[in-house]
Amino acid sequence: MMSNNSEATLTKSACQTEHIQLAFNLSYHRQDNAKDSFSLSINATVPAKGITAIFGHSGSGKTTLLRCIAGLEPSAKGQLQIAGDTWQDDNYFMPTHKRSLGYVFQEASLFDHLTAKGNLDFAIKRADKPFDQALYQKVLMIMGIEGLLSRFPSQLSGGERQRVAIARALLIQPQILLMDEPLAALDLARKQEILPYLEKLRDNIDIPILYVSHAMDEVARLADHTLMLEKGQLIAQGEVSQVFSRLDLPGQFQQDTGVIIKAQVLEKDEQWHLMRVAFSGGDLWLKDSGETVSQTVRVRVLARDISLALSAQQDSSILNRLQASVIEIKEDNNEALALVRLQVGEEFLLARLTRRSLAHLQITVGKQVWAQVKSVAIVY
Amino acid sequence: MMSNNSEATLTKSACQTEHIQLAFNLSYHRQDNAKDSFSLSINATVPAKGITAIFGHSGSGKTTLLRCIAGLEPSAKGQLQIAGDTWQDDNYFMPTHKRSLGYVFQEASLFDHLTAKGNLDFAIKRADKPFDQALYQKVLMIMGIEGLLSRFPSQLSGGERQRVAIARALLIQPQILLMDEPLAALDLARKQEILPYLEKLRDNIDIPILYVSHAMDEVARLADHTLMLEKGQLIAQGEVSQVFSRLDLPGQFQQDTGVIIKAQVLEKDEQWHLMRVAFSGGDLWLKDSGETVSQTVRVRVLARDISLALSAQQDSSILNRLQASVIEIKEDNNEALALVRLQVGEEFLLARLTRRSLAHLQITVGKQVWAQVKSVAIVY
Amino acid sequence: ERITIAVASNFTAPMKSLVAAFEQTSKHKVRVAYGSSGKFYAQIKQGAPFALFFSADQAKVSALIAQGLADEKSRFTYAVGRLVLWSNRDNLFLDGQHFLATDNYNKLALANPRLAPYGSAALEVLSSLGLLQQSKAKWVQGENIAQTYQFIHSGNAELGFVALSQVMRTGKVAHGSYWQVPSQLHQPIKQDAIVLNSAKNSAAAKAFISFMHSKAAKQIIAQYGYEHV
Amino acid sequence: MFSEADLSAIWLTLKLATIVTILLMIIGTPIAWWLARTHSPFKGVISTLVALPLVLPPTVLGFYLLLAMGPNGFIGQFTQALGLGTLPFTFWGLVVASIFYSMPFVVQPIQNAIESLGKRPLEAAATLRAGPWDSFFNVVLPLAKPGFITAAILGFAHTVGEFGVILMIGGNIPDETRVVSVQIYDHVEALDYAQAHVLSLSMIAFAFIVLFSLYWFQGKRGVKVMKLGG
Amino acid sequence: MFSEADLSAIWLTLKLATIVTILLMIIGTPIAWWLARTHSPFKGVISTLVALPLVLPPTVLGFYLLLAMGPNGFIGQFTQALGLGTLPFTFWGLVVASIFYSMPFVVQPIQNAIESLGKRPLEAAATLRAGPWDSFFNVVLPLAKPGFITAAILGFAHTVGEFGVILMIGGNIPDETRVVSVQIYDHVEALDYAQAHVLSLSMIAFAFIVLFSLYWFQGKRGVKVMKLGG
Ligand SMILES: Nc1ncnc2c1ncn2[C@@H]1O[C@H](COP(=O)(O)OP(=O)(O)OP(=O)(O)O)[C@@H](O)[C@H]1O
Ligand SMILES: Nc1ncnc2c1ncn2[C@@H]1O[C@H](COP(=O)(O)OP(=O)(O)OP(=O)(O)O)[C@@H](O)[C@H]1O
Ligand code: MOO
Ligand SMILES: [Mg+2]
Ligand SMILES: [Mg+2]
Repeated sequence: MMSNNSEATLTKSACQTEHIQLAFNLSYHRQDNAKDSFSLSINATVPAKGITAIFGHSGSGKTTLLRCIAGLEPSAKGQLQIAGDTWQDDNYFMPTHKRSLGYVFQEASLFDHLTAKGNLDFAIKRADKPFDQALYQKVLMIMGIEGLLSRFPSQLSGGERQRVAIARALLIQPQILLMDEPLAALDLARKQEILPYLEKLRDNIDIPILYVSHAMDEVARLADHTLMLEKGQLIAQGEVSQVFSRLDLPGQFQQDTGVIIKAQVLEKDEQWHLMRVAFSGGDLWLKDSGETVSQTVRVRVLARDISLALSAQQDSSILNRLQASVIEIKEDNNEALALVRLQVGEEFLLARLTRRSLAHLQITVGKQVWAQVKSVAIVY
Repeated sequence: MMSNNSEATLTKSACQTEHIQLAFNLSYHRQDNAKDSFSLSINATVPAKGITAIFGHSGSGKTTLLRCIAGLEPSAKGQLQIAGDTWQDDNYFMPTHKRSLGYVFQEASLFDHLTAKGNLDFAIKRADKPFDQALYQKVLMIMGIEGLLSRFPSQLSGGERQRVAIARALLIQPQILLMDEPLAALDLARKQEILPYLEKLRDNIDIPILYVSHAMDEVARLADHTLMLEKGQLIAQGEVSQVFSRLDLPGQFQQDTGVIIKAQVLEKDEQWHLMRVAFSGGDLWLKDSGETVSQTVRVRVLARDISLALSAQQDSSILNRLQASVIEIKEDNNEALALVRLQVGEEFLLARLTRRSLAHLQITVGKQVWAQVKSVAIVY
Repeated sequence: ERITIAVASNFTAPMKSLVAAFEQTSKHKVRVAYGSSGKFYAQIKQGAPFALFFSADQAKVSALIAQGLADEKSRFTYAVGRLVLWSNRDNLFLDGQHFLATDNYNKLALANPRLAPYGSAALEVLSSLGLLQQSKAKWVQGENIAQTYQFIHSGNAELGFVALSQVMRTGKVAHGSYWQVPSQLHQPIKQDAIVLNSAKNSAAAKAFISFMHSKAAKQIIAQYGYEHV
Repeated sequence: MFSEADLSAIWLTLKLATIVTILLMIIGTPIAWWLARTHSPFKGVISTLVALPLVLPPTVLGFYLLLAMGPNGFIGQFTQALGLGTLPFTFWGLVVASIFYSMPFVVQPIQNAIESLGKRPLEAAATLRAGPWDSFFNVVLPLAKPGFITAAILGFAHTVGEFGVILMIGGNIPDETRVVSVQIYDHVEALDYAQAHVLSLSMIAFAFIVLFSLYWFQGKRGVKVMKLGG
Repeated sequence: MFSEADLSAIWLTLKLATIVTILLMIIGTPIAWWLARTHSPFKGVISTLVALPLVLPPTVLGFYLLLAMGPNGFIGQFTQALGLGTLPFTFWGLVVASIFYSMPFVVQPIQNAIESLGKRPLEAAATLRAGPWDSFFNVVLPLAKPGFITAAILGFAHTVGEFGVILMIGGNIPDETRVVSVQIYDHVEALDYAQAHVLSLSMIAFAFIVLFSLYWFQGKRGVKVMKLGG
């Protein structure tokens, strides 16, 4: 766990406005081919706290957007206000090195002439806040790079390089973190060590993180807010739970469609290492991951993990059953499937079912059903 | 679909032995720090056909192994026989450019002085087989790079670069493909376009593919065989279905534990776009993805997608229920969970349940249960 | 007082002895810059800080006078060069005129006639002997007389016209074959010196010039193979 | 404007510089390649030897080359043994001397350019079935192009501007060894400043045009992307 | 072994080459930087002007510098207006002339090295709060080190080996402008070959030691990894 000390250090105490305003216009034209051009045009407001996920197809402009925010695209016209500071507007362009940000590039960006340690020290020396030994140790440990400090980048594996780069961006102790697919090169086990740390960051310091990822599970776990890009345009934005429970999203994220629900820990079952959480729609059992009673947690329920039943079954291994009413049915992109939006209490769930099952169970809008959720399917 | 034409071109007709023998020893020592060293020591036989997945933590030696096979680590001592040809032994070292292989590097490797098209042409000119227009068009389409051909690498996004690199490796039409996390930089939608193509490759040409990935779903979907590395050593190898149905695997792949089952298409339900496939354990309904009746398919069943019930429930949206008997129960790494190994016909399934459910349903070894599988959870 | 003087490079060796001798008896100091006369002309025009100029010929001195950079009255001839036909190889020839006529050699070295007085003297000799056209194909030209000497000394040119001062050591020609060119075959190679305007009133310059006219100086000059007037 | 002698000198200079540049690229490239890639303990010594001519004043270098290439020098003995006679006072003598003289200016930029490529492009080329020559011409050459161009410019220019060495071993033979630099020098020494100016200005103009078109061309070829905000 | 005049020439040469190299690095680096990064239409012209001195024979360059720095030349007018007098025949005249003369040898390697870095390291540095100077000294300089070292070697060596320009501008004045190259030339002219050999050999030995230790040091500093099979 991060020491209180380092958390304190990372906490920005100055009062600040609540949002990041960003509005950018940028075009790439190729001289020799007028048709082959890309333009980014984004106008968005994201919370100046927590993690904002940036989604989109390959080539949709995610990296370009982060570069604009970092001031690395000087030809981008636009406005940018971060927590009350103006970084860019029609008349002003703050150079990158004056912007208090940490950037994890999509591709290798370590300095080849410095060892891993040299790269970290580069950040520490220029950090916005004084060196914090506890933070340093913590970051090294989480990233699992203590043993690599004396190596040069050419002596590191792909994932090791990326971990050093993440550590470097953290040690600059910035006001905003821009992360371009930071975990893409990492294996699941390593991801599962780093993700909780990013969660801690999100929860304990009030700097915003813009996080490009195409791994839905990362995003669902980490992000509060999301921007979805398509061909340089914003096609959706908002709270993660809202955006992902919309049925009209582009098909790209089908497999991962689901909702995020905030709930409160009610009780812990020491014997089975489970805990029960409550939200307006009822209770859910999930793995006990160390939270304390009455703490608020976020649980993710994937559409594919929900099955519907007309009665409450007792002799199944499925622990969680919620009473729900069907409020919307939408044909899925796949012609065999349908998405069903359910109301449980004040929250919504999404369920993906075969159309045959829908027909078989005669599920229609307004019908009362039991939503069965495999507890193991709840991510967090 | 790939035209028959190009499939034929890719088919290697020469007779060949069935396996790839590889045995490598390599050490990196750092002069200034004797303790900080890495050594790879691998001795394995993998089929000279189909996809072999290479797994392991970041820094476990996956990239180093591929480099040894490609002849890019001249200091590696070892033996290497690919389909009857000796590429390396104690007395002989075939230089990389004589080895008929395609390599997708983990990091950017496009030639900066050539456009995307120039990069592809580089491969085409030197390909082991004559240019095949149909293959070319096919590869461009699958990788979605038709519109990018005139751009230089610096004008491409991260994912776009990777797609061009994959296309380039395919167009060399090699005897073996080495792919180092080829899809890590791609979003799900793009992955889902490329994966079926790789499957086609696997099924239609008899060249082996060594595929480094940490995405379990990719591997489960694609690979027949797997090598698992840990600190430069081989810790497990074998058929994917065997390796992954073992309960004693390191914890790293928990979330994705599951089995792969070969089954045959029995009937198609045109109305609901479903199809029924049969294997020794029974029938399963799944999305119709265009296969023809009596074709053999591979279905993946994740442990997390299986719930157990003591009776066959009829009013649930879960389509698939298989009668199974419990043959092994193992506590999972997570203390709330357990893994159950089930026999269905001659195949095995894995189910991950909470320990409480196990106790509640009084599931013990030998007990007969119903395994409920959400049809939508079947990957392929 | 210390003065700096410019001296044609063919006169380097004798000038070193002359300055040494001068400084033994005088309280004045002389710094010497050696170089080609053409370069010194250009430099003096650009205000080079030289008190005296010892040219390799008379032309540059005349040009300086014409430019008003020196006083005609101070002009004097400090040495007259002697031309020899010389080869690095012993017993190649005794009678140079005859040997030249045989055309039995690979290269004939001479100083560039446009630049060096020894070169134009060599040209005169060849034309007096009627060998100008015949020998032309075998010429190699040095930019100055020292370079011409190197061509021959290194054996790259079998023979050539150099200054007597170059092949003479302590009054005798040290080695190789040589033929002293009869002086009627060319105009005398007069090397003139002049006081530059900037040193008109320099005591050191006056002292050095009067030393140059002294017997001791003339003896040194003669030792190095120059005639004096 | 130009005398016949001037024209002949100009022609000779261009011929010399062109031949020397071509030979330098052919000889210098493998040396640079070796120096860029080797871990041999001799690397330091070879680097030093290549760079050494730099430090010697051209006239001194020329002086020693005159001795070495003369009938008693070791190069002279060698060329005589080959039945080529001796090199001084011949065009090919100038070529050989210029190669020594300008070698460091060619080797160093190429070496740096190759070193800065890293090994990735070569590895990628090898996996694409490109053998060493193929990789060299189709990957290394184009990627390290600025280095090669700099090498060629420095080599060519240095040869055109060469003077001391040529003076020493050329013998100022019209049509054979009297290059422009010597010709200008002669004009200056002979106080024929007008003719010197004409020749120098032409040389500057020529150099300007050549260099400028080269840089311009290089600029054109590079990837140009217009970026426009808005 | 060395006469007093020799020693004075050696000292003068080292002083000149050191000062010139330092100034060249200071002046050449920003020019190289600008040339490497700019998209300005003047890039071609400036590149050409920088490279131009290359093509001129040193004595010719020296001749024109002499005219320009003389009392009626434009540089001369300028220095006189500043009350500095004229530069020819002074040590600082040599410095100025050598800077013109050796500039291309410094600018080109640095420019190439910077160009081949690409923009990523600079972008990364900027996101790590490194301003332009900071980036330059802590990122560009170490990463482009081989280019800077080559530039310094070529600049230093070229100045040590310089002869024609110095002879023209300097006027061969003992202790003031008579550097080693001129001193050797004088020995040769005076037919004092023995002394010329001594001085030349020392110069070669010195150059060898300096270059060798430089290359050796450079090799040491580089990342060395032992790879052992087995
Ligand atoms: N040149 C080198 N010198 C020293 N150690 C090296 C060198 N190259 C790689 N290593 C080390 O060897 C180990 C294996 O590296 P490798 O690149 O094969 O890992 P990997 O399994 O591909 O990891 P990743 O998933 O992060 O890409 C790592 O610990 C790495 O630090
Ligand atoms: N310098 C450039 N010139 C022209 N086009 C460019 C340039 N840089 C990027 N592009 C184009 O702009 C688009 C957006 O690129 P960007 O890198 O932002 O994509 P991305 O969303 O980050 O994709 P990925 O997930 O593949 O990294 C792409 O189509 C790319 O080809
Ligand atoms: O001293 Mo001269 O003028 O070079 O022969
Ligand atoms: Mg990107
Ligand atoms: Mg790797």
